[in-house]
Amino acid sequence: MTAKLSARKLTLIRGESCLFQGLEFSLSRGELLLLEGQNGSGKTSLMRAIAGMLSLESGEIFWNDVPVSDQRQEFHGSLVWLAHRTGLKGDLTLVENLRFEGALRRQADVDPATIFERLGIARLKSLPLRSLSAGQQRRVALARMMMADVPLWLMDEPFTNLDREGRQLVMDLTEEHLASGGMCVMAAHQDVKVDATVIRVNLS
Amino acid sequence: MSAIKAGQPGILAGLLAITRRDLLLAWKRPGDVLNPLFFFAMVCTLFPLAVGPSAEQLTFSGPGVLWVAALLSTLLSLNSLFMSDHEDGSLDQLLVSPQPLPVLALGKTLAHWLISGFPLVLISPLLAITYRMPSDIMGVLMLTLLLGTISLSLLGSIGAALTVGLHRGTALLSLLILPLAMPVLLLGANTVSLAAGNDIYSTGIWALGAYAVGSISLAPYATAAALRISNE
Amino acid sequence: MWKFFHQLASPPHFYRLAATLIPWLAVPGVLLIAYGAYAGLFLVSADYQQGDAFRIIYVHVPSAYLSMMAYMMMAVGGGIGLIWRMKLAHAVGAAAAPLGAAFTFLALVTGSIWGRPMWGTWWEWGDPRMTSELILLFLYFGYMALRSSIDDTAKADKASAVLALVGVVNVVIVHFSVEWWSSLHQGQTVFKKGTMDADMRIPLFAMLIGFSLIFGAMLVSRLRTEVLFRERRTRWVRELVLSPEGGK
Amino acid sequence: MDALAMGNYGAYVWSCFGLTLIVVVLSAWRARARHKHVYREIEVQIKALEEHQ
Repeated sequence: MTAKLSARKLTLIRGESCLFQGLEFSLSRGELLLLEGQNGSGKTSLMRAIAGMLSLESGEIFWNDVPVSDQRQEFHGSLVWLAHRTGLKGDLTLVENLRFEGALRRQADVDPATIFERLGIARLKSLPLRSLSAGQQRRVALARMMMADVPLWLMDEPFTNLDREGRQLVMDLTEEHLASGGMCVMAAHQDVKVDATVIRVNLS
Repeated sequence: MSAIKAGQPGILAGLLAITRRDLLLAWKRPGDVLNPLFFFAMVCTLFPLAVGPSAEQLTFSGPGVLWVAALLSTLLSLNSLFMSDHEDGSLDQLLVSPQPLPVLALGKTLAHWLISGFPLVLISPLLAITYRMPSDIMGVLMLTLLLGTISLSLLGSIGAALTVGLHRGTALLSLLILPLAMPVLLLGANTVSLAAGNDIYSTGIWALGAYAVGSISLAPYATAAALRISNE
Repeated sequence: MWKFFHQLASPPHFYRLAATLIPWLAVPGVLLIAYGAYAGLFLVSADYQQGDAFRIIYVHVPSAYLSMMAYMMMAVGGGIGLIWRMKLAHAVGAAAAPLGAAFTFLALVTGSIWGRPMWGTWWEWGDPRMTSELILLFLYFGYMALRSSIDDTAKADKASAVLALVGVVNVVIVHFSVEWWSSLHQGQTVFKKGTMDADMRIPLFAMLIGFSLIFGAMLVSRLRTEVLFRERRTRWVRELVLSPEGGK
Repeated sequence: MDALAMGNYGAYVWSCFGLTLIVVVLSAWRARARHKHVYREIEVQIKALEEHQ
């Protein structure tokens, strides 16, 4: 079974304005869906709609050709979401935060230490997150994403708060994930150079 | 097609994980735990100051005052149930987690009860003594408060979920939850009064127990639905 | 049949239908109430226990009945709205709440006025129905407060629907717990059921039906306003407003 | 006159009926007024938009 994320005739209305109408896309393993558009064009809303947190005016999102609304839990078990806000607890340490995540979602069979090492956060392990910089917190969120054993990565503006090295790291990680048969949906307003099939959706 | 792939943590693991996380968070901020307790004690102190120290009157109104104070202090602490999760984006993460949302809501409410309702049950005999309530009804008092605060936390979690992210949340939460909580107050306080008057009080205990069971099995679904709506 | 409902749920159809429906509800309603009030006040002979004060039931009972009906409608409307995503059903809740609160208020005040000569007090906590009715009023306040504090209509609809559904379960529990509570404190007996003569009952039925019809007329009228407001950006409203005959 | 006095209960009965009448009429009037208000608001908005174009 090849995993696949597709959307048919999505229309989303927020408040008074129609963000998009009749939007369609289809994403298979190894492909990157890049959402482009200015701020406020509905990238985050589309991401939230894919994650099942916004109700669509009309249309349907499919995971493996089954509507997501019929299999919400299975679908959520196949994705991890790197949101604008990290969604990590500032009072807890890196390890405590990630241990909690591990109890919710299936974890990949990798040693966390190597991931921390690669992200450059290994030495921050026992500090509460609120004492970390915004960039370091972002890296913790990346660690959570890498540790989950899921095919679909939803990444909302993954480059914010990261330096050039960090941005390159995100692109490398994305590339590796795609190469190993994963899928990515990414919202970004900067150009993304990734060696993979890129499907572009412009929301402006 | 298997519903959930092998290796996916089970429901119980999710429930325990979120309960543990919230307890850990409370441990790191003990003020959040102590405030409702102080509030409870203070409301109980206000009453004798207002109506005078007559022993007769205090014994008579003790159950009612303790119960009203317990209700108000639970309400006070409920406001923060989902607030910090909403602010730092954790709520979003919970909503997209593969664990069923009602289970997570139940886990959060359980943690909330353990840090606000349960200590209140434990210190209630101390306050009851100051009200000169007979010592043989302490058991009934604690049992009704135990069952009642569970129900109140669960009911309140629905209100907290409905008002999360709203500006006027606190006042609104009280307005939504107080009428819903009235049966619990009525059952609890009157059962203790009956016990104090050496009447048969088992009906009240059974009713409170039924209410608690009912709210454990139904309230998490309403809370989950409300969370999805509020977080759209 | 299904087609009829489908058309009813379509906003422009409903808007047009509602305008013709209102007088058909209101006129018979007013006539029935006029008859019921006249008969209740003058034709029916006084009750042998309560004297003429019993005539208050001709306004109290219909108000109390509608106060509960309106809450049921909010809950059912909310449930339908949540399950089948029918927007008109959500609008029913928005339209019914203020009306329900008004009738609950009436039931409380008329009950209290009745209680003054009967019990010698304006308010009797021992009466389970009065207490339940008071809690019902608070439930209405909560519902309306929640609705008005959420700006997004779709979100307000769904949140208040959840509250109405939780509340309707609670109303039942309130009823039984208050009954138990008042039995502990030897509550006063209220309007006894089944002791009415037929000639006393007929005006009461007329009042009940008349009140329901008037309530229906007001509900449809409020619903029409809700529909118009919610659809204000649509083409049919634009055409309606710009058309030479306009709308009322 | 006796019919209006209703024993000693006249004041209670009449105030109930009167109050009910007032509340029902007020509710009906408010429903109508709200409709007019909403309609006018929408009308002004739409016509302003129309002239603008």
